[in-house]
Amino acid sequence: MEKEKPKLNLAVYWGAACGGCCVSVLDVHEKLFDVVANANLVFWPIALDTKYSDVEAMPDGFIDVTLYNGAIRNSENEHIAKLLRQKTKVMVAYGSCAHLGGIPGLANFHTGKEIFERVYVSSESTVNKEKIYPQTSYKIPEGELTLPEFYNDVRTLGQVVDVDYYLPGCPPQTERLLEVFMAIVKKEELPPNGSVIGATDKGQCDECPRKRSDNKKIKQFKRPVEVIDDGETCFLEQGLICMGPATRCGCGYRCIEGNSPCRGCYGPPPGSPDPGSKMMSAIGTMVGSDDPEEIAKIVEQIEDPAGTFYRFSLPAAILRRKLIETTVS
Amino acid sequence: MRKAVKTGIYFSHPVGSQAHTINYRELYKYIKNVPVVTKIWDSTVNPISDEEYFTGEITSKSINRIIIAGYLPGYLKSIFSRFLKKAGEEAENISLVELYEHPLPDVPSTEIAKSKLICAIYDVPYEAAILAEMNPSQSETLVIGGGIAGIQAALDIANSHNKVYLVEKTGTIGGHMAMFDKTFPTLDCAACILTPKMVEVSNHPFIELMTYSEIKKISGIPGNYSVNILQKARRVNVNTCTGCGTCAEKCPGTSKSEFDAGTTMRKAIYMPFPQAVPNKYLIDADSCRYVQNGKCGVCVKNCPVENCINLDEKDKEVEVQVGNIVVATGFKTFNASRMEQYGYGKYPNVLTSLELERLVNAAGPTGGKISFRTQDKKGNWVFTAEGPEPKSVAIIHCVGSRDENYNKYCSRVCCMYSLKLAHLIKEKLPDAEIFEHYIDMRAFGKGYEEFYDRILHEGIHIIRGKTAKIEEHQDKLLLRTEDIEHNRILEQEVEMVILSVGLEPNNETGDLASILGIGLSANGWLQEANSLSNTTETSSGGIFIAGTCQGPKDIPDSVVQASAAASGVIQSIMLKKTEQSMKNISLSTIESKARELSLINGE
Amino acid sequence: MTFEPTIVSFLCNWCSYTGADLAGTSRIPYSPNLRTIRIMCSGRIEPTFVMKAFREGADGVLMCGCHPGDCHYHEGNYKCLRRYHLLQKYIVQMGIEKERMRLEWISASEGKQFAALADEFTETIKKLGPSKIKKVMETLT
Amino acid sequence: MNRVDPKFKDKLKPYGISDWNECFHCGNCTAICSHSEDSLLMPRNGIRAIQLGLKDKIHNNVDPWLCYYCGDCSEECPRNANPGELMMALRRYLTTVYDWTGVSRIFYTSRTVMIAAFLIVAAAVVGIGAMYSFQLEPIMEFGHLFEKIAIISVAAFILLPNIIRMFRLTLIKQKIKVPLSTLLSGIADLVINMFTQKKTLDCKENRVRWFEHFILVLGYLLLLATTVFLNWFGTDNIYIIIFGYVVGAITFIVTFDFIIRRIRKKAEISKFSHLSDWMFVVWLFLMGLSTFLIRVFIDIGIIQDHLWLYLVHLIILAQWAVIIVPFGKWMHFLYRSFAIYIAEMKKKALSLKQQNQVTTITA
Amino acid sequence: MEEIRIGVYICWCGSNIAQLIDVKFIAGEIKKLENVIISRDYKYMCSDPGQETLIADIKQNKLNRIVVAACSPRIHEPTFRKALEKAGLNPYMFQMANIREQDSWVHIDKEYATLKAVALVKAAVSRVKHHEPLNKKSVEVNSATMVIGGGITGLTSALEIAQAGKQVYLIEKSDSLGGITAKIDLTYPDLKSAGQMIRPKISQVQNHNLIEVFLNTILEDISGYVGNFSTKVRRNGTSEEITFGNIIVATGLKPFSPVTIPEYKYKVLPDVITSIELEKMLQDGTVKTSDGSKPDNIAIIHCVGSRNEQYHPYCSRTCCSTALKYANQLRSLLPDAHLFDIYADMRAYGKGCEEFYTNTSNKNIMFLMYDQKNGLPEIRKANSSDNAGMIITFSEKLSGENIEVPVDLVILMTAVEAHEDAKEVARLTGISLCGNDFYIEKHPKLDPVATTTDGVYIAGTCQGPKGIDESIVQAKAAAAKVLSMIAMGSIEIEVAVSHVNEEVCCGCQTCIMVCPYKAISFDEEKNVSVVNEALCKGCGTCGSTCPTGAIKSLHFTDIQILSQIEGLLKTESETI
Repeated sequence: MEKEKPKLNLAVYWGAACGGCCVSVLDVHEKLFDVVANANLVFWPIALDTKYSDVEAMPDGFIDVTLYNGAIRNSENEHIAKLLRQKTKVMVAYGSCAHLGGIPGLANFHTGKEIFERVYVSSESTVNKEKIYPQTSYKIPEGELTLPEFYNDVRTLGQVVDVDYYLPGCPPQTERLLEVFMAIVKKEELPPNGSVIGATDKGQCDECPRKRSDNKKIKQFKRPVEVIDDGETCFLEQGLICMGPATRCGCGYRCIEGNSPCRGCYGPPPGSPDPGSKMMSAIGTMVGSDDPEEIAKIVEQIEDPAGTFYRFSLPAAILRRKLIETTVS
Repeated sequence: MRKAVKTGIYFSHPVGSQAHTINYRELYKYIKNVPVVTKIWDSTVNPISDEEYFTGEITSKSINRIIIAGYLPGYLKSIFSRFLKKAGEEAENISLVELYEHPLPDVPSTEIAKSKLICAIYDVPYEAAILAEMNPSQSETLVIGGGIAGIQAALDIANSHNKVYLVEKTGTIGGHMAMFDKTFPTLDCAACILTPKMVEVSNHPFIELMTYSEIKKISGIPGNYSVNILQKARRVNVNTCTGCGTCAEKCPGTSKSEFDAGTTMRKAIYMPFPQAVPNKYLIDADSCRYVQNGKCGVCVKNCPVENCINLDEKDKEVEVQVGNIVVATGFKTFNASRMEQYGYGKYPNVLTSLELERLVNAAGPTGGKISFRTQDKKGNWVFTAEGPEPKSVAIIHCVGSRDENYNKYCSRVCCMYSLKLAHLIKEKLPDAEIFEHYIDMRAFGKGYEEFYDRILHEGIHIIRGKTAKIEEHQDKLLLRTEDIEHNRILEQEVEMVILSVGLEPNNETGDLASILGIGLSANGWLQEANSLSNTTETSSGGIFIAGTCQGPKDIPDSVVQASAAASGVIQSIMLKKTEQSMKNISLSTIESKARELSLINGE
Repeated sequence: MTFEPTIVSFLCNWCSYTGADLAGTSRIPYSPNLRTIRIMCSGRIEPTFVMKAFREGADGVLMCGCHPGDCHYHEGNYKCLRRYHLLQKYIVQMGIEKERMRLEWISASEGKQFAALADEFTETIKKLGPSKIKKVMETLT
Repeated sequence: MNRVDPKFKDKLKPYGISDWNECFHCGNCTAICSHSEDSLLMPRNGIRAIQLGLKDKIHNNVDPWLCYYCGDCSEECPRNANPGELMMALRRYLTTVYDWTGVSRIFYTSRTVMIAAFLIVAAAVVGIGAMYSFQLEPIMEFGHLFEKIAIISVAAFILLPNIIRMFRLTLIKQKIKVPLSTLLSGIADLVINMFTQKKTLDCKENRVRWFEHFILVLGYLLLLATTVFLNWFGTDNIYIIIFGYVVGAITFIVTFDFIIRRIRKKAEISKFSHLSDWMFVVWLFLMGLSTFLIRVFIDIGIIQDHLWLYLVHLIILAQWAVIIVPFGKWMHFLYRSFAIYIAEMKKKALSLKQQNQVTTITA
Repeated sequence: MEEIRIGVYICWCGSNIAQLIDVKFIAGEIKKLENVIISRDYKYMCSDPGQETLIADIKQNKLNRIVVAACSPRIHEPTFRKALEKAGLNPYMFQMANIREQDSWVHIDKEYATLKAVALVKAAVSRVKHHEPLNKKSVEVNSATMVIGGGITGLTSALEIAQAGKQVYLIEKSDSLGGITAKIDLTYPDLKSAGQMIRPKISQVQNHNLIEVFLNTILEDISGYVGNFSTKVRRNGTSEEITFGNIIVATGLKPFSPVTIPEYKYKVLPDVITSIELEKMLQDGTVKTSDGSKPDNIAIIHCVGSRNEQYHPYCSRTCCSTALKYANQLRSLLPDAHLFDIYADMRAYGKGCEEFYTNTSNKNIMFLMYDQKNGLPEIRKANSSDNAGMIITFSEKLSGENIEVPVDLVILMTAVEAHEDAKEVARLTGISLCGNDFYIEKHPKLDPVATTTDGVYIAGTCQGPKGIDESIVQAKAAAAKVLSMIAMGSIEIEVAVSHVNEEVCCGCQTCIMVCPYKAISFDEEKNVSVVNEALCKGCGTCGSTCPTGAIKSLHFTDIQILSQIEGLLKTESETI
């Protein structure tokens, strides 16, 4: 009989995220047993009651693998990211938000102040005549109450700490998580640090079952509701913006299978210097006209290019945020 | 089948000395009995004034084709067209035979006149009839002259992977173009575009470069010429010289620098210019003290390379075998001192354009500064960077060109290079007044007019009127010109005058022509085979001409001509055949060939 | 000290770069703010380069290609034009003044026009003032 | 607006040059001419006027008279257009323009008429000789009388009206107003120029020629005076006799030199000789020689036996007086000096006008 | 990975660069950069000794990247690449910074010029770090040649090549050969017969067994690359495909139509005709006015549509001598007519042309000069008293007078324009046009018949106005280039091509759509795009279009350009 392998120490943390990633971990269902068989869950706020002080108490490198999901939005996210990094051997940015900023990253179109103003003052369901905003600290007789600082910008995990692997997806496919986990457990040869795992290097088209040709001249950009999809032709050739060619495989083309164009959560294939620019370039090139005025008209139909091409990746882009005067101190 | 051809031949005689070079009686006798010749007229009747006579003759003799032969036959072509048309014949049925211009120097004119006429009578192009024979050819080619035309021709031929001997009389290739500062109209610097080509020549595996060499003798037949080349003693070993220049530093002998157009001095041991190819030194025997007096040898002592300099080296002669020859010997500039009224050689600040080219050149004697000519310690008039700058400069066009007293022809490049020089002066001396005196502004090439237009807006005074005389007047030069456009006499005081000298055939052109057996045209340029349709071939088989040795031309035109000459050579190499020289083709051969090729039928 | 903008220009090898060279050979002076990157065809210009230039501190980006119909590679310039429109929309979204980015056609013979364009564009950027992108990106919290 | 007249230049053929087109207007000739200045762009302007057939411009202009034919312009002309000779031809033409009788035009344009005229004059002299039965004394008396009458009538009926015509064409018709005082002040110069031709000295390397010409004019005029007013043939005054010999000798020796030069064609000025030029020098030479010989014959006492000599002399004299002087080249002598005068007047009038303009502006 | 060792060379270009830019300062600044082993300044880098220095440095210091800051890379990039090769380094491990044409020649302020130069050199340094060795490839050359245009130039080129024993396809759009030359009566300055010269050439071409003449033919498409072109030609409604190795373009000229010049009233007054219309009259031997009478006064007006910003700024080169030719022909045909030649500058520049001008001057022709800056001559209908059909008025430059010329017939020396097909042919062959629609040569002086597209040559008037003799010379020059290439048998092709990373390419096929040369095809089996390197010309459009980033435009890769941008912007706040 083999000597029982020592179990891995596993942590899962949730930064600026919707919680979907944690759910995706739960989605391993019965395979959780396989996980538990091989790992001790030492820190997972959604499931376990481990205190930050407990983590702080762990020796450095105590955690073998941390799955960090969510972007860095506030000082708490940053603090824990750094803390976990210190305690972890293999830091995995888990999911789009940790990977590229994800949906929270879209907040980079605004300043922190703007967001507060909207959330705490101007939103239709709010009554806050005194314009009271959350403070990082508040003195009460009992002492001082603190809240994490809300940052002006959203960052990816990689922009705050060194990340060993990126596991993309919004959320990542559970199968991918398992594969990765089992690989670590089995001490298979791991890809070099900084790699994206749980996804292939090719674009979605590689797996996409739809029919493609080289005829991608687009005269009109349409929204899905404006198209009667034949279920067979490439979305792009139907005038729908599909991020497929610029998005890694690994998701199992589920959106496409659901007759919805790819939105790009898996991020770009390797070698792209920017997550959205390549696709923007490709889409621009596809505009089916040589007449400047017509081109402008066609392009006008793309309502929100930045939001379209950087839906999951704005903080990871070359231009990581919108330039707003007040952001400059 | 065409209807029977009836030919009337009209002879237009020239007036003057040329008239007697052809024996017309013999000519008439020769063609009289050719069946298709119906009528011969000579100059006793004049088609310009005797219209009725001619139309009558043509109608009554049912003449349906006219040959006009003699001097400038084209002058009468339209008239005969009218006659033919009036007689109900095809107006186009006219052949012109120029009897007084041909590229063959040694053959009696009457013989050529006969062969040209017989071809015309049989309606066969002369060029086709004299193509009777071809010699087998070898693939090596000799290119004479290492200027831009020679370089281009050599490269084009060598690029087809055939061996080229490039013979240059001076110590480096590059020719005049290397001396220029900028080239019009794009103003790119001549050295920048030329030096890479020069380097390409020196590195080309198919080019054997022979500088400081001259053609002594050429024998053999087209396709198989044997050429004797005199390799003058460089006295410096090209293979070991590093071009370090220590020798020249110490050399006591001096002479005017050829490359700097005499504006500065060089040593007896010298590198023609910094980018020279080969980039090696050589010794000029005329200024070398050792060669002249047998005493010196300073260079040998100072040379860091052993046995590199051999002051006793002798000229040697080598022989090469080639199939074809391209002549690109270029030009020399007009000797401006011949026009005494301009005082060149008398007044130090009257310069030729070539001297100014060197002066404005950053690599020139003054590092690009335009300064006055001053006397150095030894009394030589030279330019130095220390000299003061002129405040006013006049440029005179057409010096020695378009002038019955000197050269009748237009030198073609002077207008443009003068404009260019004016621009360069303006650039260097923005406050100087610059005047250009021209007769007709010949800005004819691609982009030239646009360049002229640009110069017009640069504040340069462009004056129509030829300067008549220059006098020195208290350190200044006094010019007298009629400003035709403004109806006045200009008496200008300027500090410097540039003479835009014309182009003349190089000194060797005449000798070379006789060595090669090719002709010279009226002004001493090499005579092409046909001024219209074939300006690169000559009367000698396998001998081509390119560049300014055929007549003045600018750089692009020279380069194109060089490539065109190369085309003939490559063609010959590919076919392994070279055309026979015209003079070696007998009249009877031409006649039978013409008859054979002829499609016309007589009565 | 007056603000001297830094402008990155992308010039296609056959027309615009040649035109810029012509401005040089013709010695037509223009403002020294342009720093050129030569590419073979304006069709090679992609949004990434423009973003990168802004990110690294360029105050303006100029793209030049052959005139429509003159492209050495047939229609690379049209491709550039199409991307340009989309890119323009994008940079406006990102809060960058659209005047900071220009696409112009300069032919090989338009040295004069190139110089004039350089001067005019520099003036435009000077009026806009320095770009704050680099600073913002570097001070991200 | 001037209309070009391509036919005009054909009218000038008889005056010496048949092709006026070689000039391509480089302006070298005008620039080299030492007389040319902003107000006198000579000779190119004249050539241009001929080429375009701008008749009025030629008629109104005295420029050709201001040329002394040094030949520099022709020597360095890049197209061998010979501007110097063109100027000469213009002077011949202008002679006919000024001539109210129209006779000189006939002589220039028809060689036949001219030869006929010479023959008629010769015949008339022989006829007169016959009238006097070929007696020396009366014929000589007649000759003497003829000289006086000829001088007066040519002066009165030809020279004076022609000069007036010249004035009209070049000054009056062009509405150039010259104050009388200015007109008068120029007369001294006019006379000096007439007799000295000093302007020739402005031409380069022309001193010898000027001097020759000067003493010829002097010799000729003095010979005229000696024979006509001092009655050289009839006088016994030894001083007058010797003086006559000197001036007579000057006349034929200098003209002989001129003839030789015209034959040799070395200098530019002697290269082209129109018939009128030949006549002028040959007749002057013959006149000087025959006058000289007659006095020699008188002095050695053989004139009685050689009446033919006097007849020949008279023929020459008559031809000279009625043909060459009024209708030939002789008039150049007069026109040239008046041209200088007119040019000077024009210039002064112009500067006066400018002055007035300036003052009006400043006022 | 080997260590990056960069050598940087700052050229003075004599004083061209050094007079404005502090070359020593740059060399010093650059020396401070990482990986820069050597940083020198030198008087003439392009000279032999300059190149020798470079080669010696590479060998001695084991340099593996070279940056030269000098003139435009369009001039000397090949020179230095050769030098690298000589030193045993891959020629693509090289980058040039243009501090002459785009710096020292266009700026005035020394400090800014130097700062800009530093930036440009830094950019080159940071770019060259990412350079990769590229290897030359060669392809066989098809020995056949296509000649486009059947005028004198096309005919000459075709004959020149066919006579060397090589196949030629001669494409002509119209139904006959000879072009404009066939419409010309005589040539200048020797008054030779153009017809007599060109007719035998036409029959030679038609009868040559190595020349296939395509009349009434248009080009539908040209594909391929130097040495291996193919085209679809359509003749009489049917398409056929031909293959060949080189192309000579000789599309020729078109005469300018003077209808647009109001002063000349062409097509308004019937006796104002163009030079080509006169040629026809001369060929027939009868010159007459519209009413059939003999003209007494004929004027020839030069520079019609030339040398005028409003029409064409350029000089049409041939008109002056052609006008002199007409003067001669008219003189012989109408000995008594008055001929007026109204010119601007008499550009009789060719061999024998000045003499021709002199001789023509002696033929009783009135030469009148005008200057376009004083307005064009104006032609109007004459009054009955004028004794002529029309009057031309203008300011005559040589007399300084405003003059009137009475005329019965006016000949307009019309400008030469590029042929209307030139644009289409340029598009098909990839030739660039200059502002005036003439073709741009590879180098105006040193490579006047080559174009920027390898294997495509230009000759004759499509490059710019020229005479028949000059066109013939150009035709031969173009033939020489083609023959050279045929003789070599193979040719090195573009190496900076596009490359598809099959690991990344997902087969979206966007690149196939954008490739102008159809150089990319789709591999169904592998589901990836494939680049045909011989067809690829390296424009990089696919590289910037590929959404996955799978396509790398060699020598213009993303990382190279991005590093260059980074380098460019590094110098921000430094001053001298």
